[in-house]
Amino acid sequence: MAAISQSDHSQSDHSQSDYSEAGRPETGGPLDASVRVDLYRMMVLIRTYEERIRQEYHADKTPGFDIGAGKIPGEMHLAAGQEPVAAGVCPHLRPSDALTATHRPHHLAIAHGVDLAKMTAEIFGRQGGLGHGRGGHMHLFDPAVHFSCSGIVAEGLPPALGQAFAFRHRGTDSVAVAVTGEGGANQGAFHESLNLASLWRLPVVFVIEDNEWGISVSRRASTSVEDNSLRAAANAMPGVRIEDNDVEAVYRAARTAVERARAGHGPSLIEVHTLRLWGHFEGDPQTYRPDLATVEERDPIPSYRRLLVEAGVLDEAGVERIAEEAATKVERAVEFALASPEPDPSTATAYAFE
Amino acid sequence: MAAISQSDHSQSDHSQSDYSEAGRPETGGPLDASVRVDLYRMMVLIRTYEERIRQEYHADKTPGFDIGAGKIPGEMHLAAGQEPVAAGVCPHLRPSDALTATHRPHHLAIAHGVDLAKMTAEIFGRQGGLGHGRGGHMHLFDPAVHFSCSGIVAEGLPPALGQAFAFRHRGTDSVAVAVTGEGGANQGAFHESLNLASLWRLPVVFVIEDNEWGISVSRRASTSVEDNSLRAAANAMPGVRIEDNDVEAVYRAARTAVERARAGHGPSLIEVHTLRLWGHFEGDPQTYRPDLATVEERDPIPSYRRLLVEAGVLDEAGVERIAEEAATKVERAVEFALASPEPDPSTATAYAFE
Amino acid sequence: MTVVEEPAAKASPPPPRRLTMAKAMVEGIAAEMERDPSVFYMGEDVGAYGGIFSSTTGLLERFGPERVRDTPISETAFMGLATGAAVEGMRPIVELMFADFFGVCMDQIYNHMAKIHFESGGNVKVPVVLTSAVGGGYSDGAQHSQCLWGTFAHLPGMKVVIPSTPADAKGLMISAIRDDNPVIYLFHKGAMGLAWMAKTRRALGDVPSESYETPIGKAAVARPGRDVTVVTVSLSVHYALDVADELASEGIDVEVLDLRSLVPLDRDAIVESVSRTGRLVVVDEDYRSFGMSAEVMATVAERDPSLLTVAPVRVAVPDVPIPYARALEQAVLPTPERIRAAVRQVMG
Amino acid sequence: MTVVEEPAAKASPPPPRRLTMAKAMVEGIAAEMERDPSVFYMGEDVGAYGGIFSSTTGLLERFGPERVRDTPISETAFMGLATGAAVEGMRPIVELMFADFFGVCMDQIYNHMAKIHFESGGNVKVPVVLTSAVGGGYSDGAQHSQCLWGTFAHLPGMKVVIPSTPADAKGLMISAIRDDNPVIYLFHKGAMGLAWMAKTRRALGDVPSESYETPIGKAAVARPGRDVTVVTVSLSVHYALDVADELASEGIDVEVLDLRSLVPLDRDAIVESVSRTGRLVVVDEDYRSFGMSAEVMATVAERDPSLLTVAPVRVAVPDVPIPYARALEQAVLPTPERIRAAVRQVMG
Ligand SMILES: Cc1ncc(C[n+]2csc(CCOP(=O)(O)OP(=O)(O)O)c2C)c(N)n1
Ligand SMILES: Cc1ncc(C[n+]2csc(CCOP(=O)(O)OP(=O)(O)O)c2C)c(N)n1
Ligand SMILES: [Mg+2]
Ligand SMILES: [Mg+2]
Repeated sequence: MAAISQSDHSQSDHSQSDYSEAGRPETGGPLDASVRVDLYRMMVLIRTYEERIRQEYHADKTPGFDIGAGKIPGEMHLAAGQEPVAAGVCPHLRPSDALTATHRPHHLAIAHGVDLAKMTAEIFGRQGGLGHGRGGHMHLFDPAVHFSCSGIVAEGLPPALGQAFAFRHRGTDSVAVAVTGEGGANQGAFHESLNLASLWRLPVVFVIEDNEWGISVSRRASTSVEDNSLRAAANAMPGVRIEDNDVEAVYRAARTAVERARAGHGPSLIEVHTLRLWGHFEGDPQTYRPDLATVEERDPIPSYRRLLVEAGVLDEAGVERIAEEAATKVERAVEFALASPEPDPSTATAYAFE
Repeated sequence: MAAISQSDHSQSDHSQSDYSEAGRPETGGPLDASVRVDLYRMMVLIRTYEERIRQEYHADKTPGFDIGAGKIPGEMHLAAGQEPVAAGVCPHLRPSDALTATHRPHHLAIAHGVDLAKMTAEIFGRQGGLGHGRGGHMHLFDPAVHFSCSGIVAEGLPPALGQAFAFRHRGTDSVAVAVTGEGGANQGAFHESLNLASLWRLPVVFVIEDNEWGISVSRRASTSVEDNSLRAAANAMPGVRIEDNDVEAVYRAARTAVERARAGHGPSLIEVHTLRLWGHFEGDPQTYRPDLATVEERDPIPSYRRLLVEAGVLDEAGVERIAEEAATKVERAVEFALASPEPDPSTATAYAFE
Repeated sequence: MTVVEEPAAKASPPPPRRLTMAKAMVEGIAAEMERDPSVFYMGEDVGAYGGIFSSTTGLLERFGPERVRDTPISETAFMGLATGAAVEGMRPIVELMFADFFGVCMDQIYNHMAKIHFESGGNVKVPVVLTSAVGGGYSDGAQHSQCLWGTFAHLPGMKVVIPSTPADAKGLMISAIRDDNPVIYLFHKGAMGLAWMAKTRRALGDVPSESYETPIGKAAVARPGRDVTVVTVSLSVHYALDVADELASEGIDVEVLDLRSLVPLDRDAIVESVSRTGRLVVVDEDYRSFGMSAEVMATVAERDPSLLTVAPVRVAVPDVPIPYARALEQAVLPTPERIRAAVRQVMG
Repeated sequence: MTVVEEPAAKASPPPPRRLTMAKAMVEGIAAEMERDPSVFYMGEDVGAYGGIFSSTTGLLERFGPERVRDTPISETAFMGLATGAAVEGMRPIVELMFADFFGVCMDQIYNHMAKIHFESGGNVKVPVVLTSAVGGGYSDGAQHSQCLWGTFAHLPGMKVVIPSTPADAKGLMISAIRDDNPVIYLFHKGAMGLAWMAKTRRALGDVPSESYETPIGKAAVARPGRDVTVVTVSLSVHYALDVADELASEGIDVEVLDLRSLVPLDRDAIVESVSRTGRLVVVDEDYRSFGMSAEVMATVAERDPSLLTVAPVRVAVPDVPIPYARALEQAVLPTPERIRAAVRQVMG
């Protein structure tokens, strides 16, 4: 089902003899039906969320488009099409595991169990938000599930190393997942993070969301290698690339990588060839994008739905129910956000220091 | 003679089909006698220079050791033991080719033909120096041979890309050689530079001087991979590692890489396992260094001399003559430096802007 | 972003036209690219996209991909590339998409681009123009809203220019490209006249169609006045002028000094104005402490503290990161309201 | 470098002892590592080497390699690692070998370490101590001699402390480690009392052997005086005191204010002193413009410019990179000679 290319030609690190074993992703039989439904459910929840945010974002920016206006001001990077990454990786994580996401963080936040209401309130810039409206959509911090993100490309990775370091130092088996886009894999922070995590055998799973675009710059125009798993090899860790945005393949690869990290065998890298269904940010005309015509048909959700229905794992009623559940959850989160007060301007300088 | 490990498992870049060919270093028969003598001559010149600088540096810092005192103040990083890198790479370069070196730049500067007198005057902080005493030993710039260096680890690499870019833009076949230590290969700038050079197919040759130490931190404690040629593969360019500080192996590998770059086929990487014969900087107690006892016997110069004498390429008279020539050149350079005036303090802010 | 701006004019239309700052900036770049084949532009999304803030709209179409180059997200590599190309005689313009990203490539900027000329004793020239977008006001959060010109101006080796008008955007760009030193050119997103961002009526301005240089290091008296000197730069110039217009009706005559460049800083212009008005307000969208506002005040004080007849006041971003929520962000920015209050305060 | 310093004292010897700043700093670190298992130290050459400037001598032997960690030359990665570990409740001390290298990791410092607490609305704490060596005077050139505290102090979110005495080196270190905010701790190489570097007699000082905190944000009157206020920090405090001693014999009574921290800045102490003396000299080994010297002057001016009975004077590094040759470097540094001339100037 999933085309998985795997790099096993990397040199093994001095002390990491278990490494080529662990890098081999499981490709065995079908997943449990309940797991598959859960994967689907999560993808639907994410998509429902992103659609709703998109709608709220644009609702009051017209006529014209004023980026600073409306209930949700500022840049807005939505993750529609990239659900398989979040849905596939996060089932292997516990609330005690850390996850650091990028400027495009919602799908990962949702799948890792960030408080949806507070997250939404943060995106709406309200006092009840995760950061009391200080952070915004690119700066979501939920310490309850060790979630964070950053608006600086690839610079979210290094802090994940420190979380992993602290987990290990305390003798827990918690892990940290660190996510970047394929564009970010050309940033120095990416290389340094891989090397250090590998060297110190930190319990980190690096995930690259290859949606083929870094804003308007194609992967081909930004990246010298076809396959970032070679960059895992360049830092003596296993790397796999999943070619077709397949949530089950992501799930399997992440299981292997998370288990490896939990067992104390160090980091691995998973690159997923995913899809940016919409623009880089809302308002992006995407005039630079030649693949626009085929984007819709590559949407990973309808195809997975069909697959599950055909496999008899899900029926129409189930599909319906999942959609409704998602709509309800999202509705509640948006209601919470809208009911939360705007922050008081006289507190603008609060939280400068402890 | 040289143990060469070569990475040929990298994926070929989109448009760089010639790449695995070019990465294969030539391993054929012995070099011309004249070339071999030139290699030896250059190594001796460098060593003579470094020994003299070392002597001048310490001459007037006693009693005790005051780093800021004496004819040559400040940090001093000498390259004794690393002569094979400079001597092996630079014969393939022309004055119109660029070379950027590190905080340990003398050997490369000498081999690339930087004006020895002006360079020495710069190290002595004199008005007649390359930078009129403004730069110092880590900041040698000789535009006549496109030489530069930087005291910031690995950050000398990116400017080399721009030199290569300009050369190509003008339609010349000049190349840029960019040097880092093995410690520097863990810096983000290294990764970004490899990717961009590969992507834009710039005429660059990356050279890593693996002397096993980054100050007191061993290669093993800093670097997750055994072989940085994997990092070439991670950026779709050929990479070779030369295991035994062999000037002839460096010469051959550099020929291949420079030719490749001149021909427009893009960058390559050469890692040389070399030797830091002395401390990181002068004054380094090296108490952290377990291999200290065997350092002397790994000195690349006596062994190469023996080899050439045994091969009949060089006789004792030749050895003597080369030593004398070197001593004379160095003596003249030091004389020039000492004769050059100290810069006038009233001009301390000159050269702020054009 | 949503609206694709028309490419800059090609021939010489009847001078002057009213252009946005973005178009004027592009016109300056295009004129120099036309004139000098060693000029090229490089950065993220500067090609087909035309620059996230329309700093390069139409340039790819006009000059082709060799001279208008999209880069990977590798600021250290491409900043260094600019330096190296400049060392070899080219005249790169290199864009850092947001000034906030300086931290991923600051070593290339201030240890290399800025220092090589000095370290080489003047033997190596580095004629780079580093363009970057600054400023907030549209809820882009703590990592995408900063001005940071104080940071750039503090470190030696680069000029720092900051246009506030379309005419200066063009003239300073041309001067920056022709300058043999590295120059940082900071353009405020809110002053670019972008279709998708709120703007004031001052976003459009007359721009001569011929090529011209605006001198680097000369402040402009954006509005002469007798009572108070408001020293500022960038988008805040627009606000200061608005406030000045309003207060004129109350009989307060405000002089607005647009610094236009922080390095070199036109200290004489500051002192001259304050010596006439005796009252100083500094408006600075950068952080308050250890930055531009203090430098302006110090410039007056060290010349003669008695020039100041009342305590000067700064209107700047307090020393906290820039908050996301609109109400909070507006509370920290130097809004017209805060400028007005400051002017009233020094008027006593 | 050449001389291996003795490890810091283990038990409590009879208080106080005369220690170098390096030893006092290590003593502070060791005391906190002993007390709090979540403290660890990380950086380049901080293990077996003991820190290039003896900032960690003896710590590896005492606390082992898990808590005293050599890193690769990957400042971005290990700065971020410190941030992440702090977020999870550890108390990392992370060393940037020279402050001059900030540019390779500034994003981690000022977009992450410094901002996360604010962006999270106070929900995430980042108790990191970032140590770094600053200063010149021994011909280390333009990339290894800077102070840069103005740069750090301009950007919000981190405290900036700068000890000048051994006692403060210990007390500020303990305070910094216990602080729940990220703190930058800058130590001057020339004040560390290193055996291999020229030093003044002030490099040794009394240091209590027990643990104590030196409050962050409180300036110290290093020498009280009636005639002139010299505001300064770090090694320049030593020079200012030397000059004050000399000038005392000429009947000039100099007050020396050691700021000790730039963030928070003890503005009241500055204003209080100047309101007594009426004369201000700011001595700053960082670059002159847009930095500490201006902030100190602006602090007085915006409180009340008439406190300044004569124009204040700054003694700082002119806005050029720091030259290598000894004579040139000495010409740009705030030497005792330049301080003396400045004091004489304000005395008229
Ligand atoms: C260091 C840095 N450079 C540039 C940017 C501007 N920027 C934001 S997102 C982005 C593209 C990121 O591409 P990718 O990593 O592939 O993630 P994607 O947006 O595709 O999810 C860029 C260039 C930034 N935020 N940080
Ligand atoms: C970015 C940066 N970090 C740290 C340093 C301090 N430093 C100077 S040389 C050096 C070690 C470099 O090791 P390597 O790259 O192997 O070169 P070598 O000294 O062995 O020639 C370090 C850490 C620096 N100059 N720049
Ligand atoms: Mg992408
Ligand atoms: Mg080395």
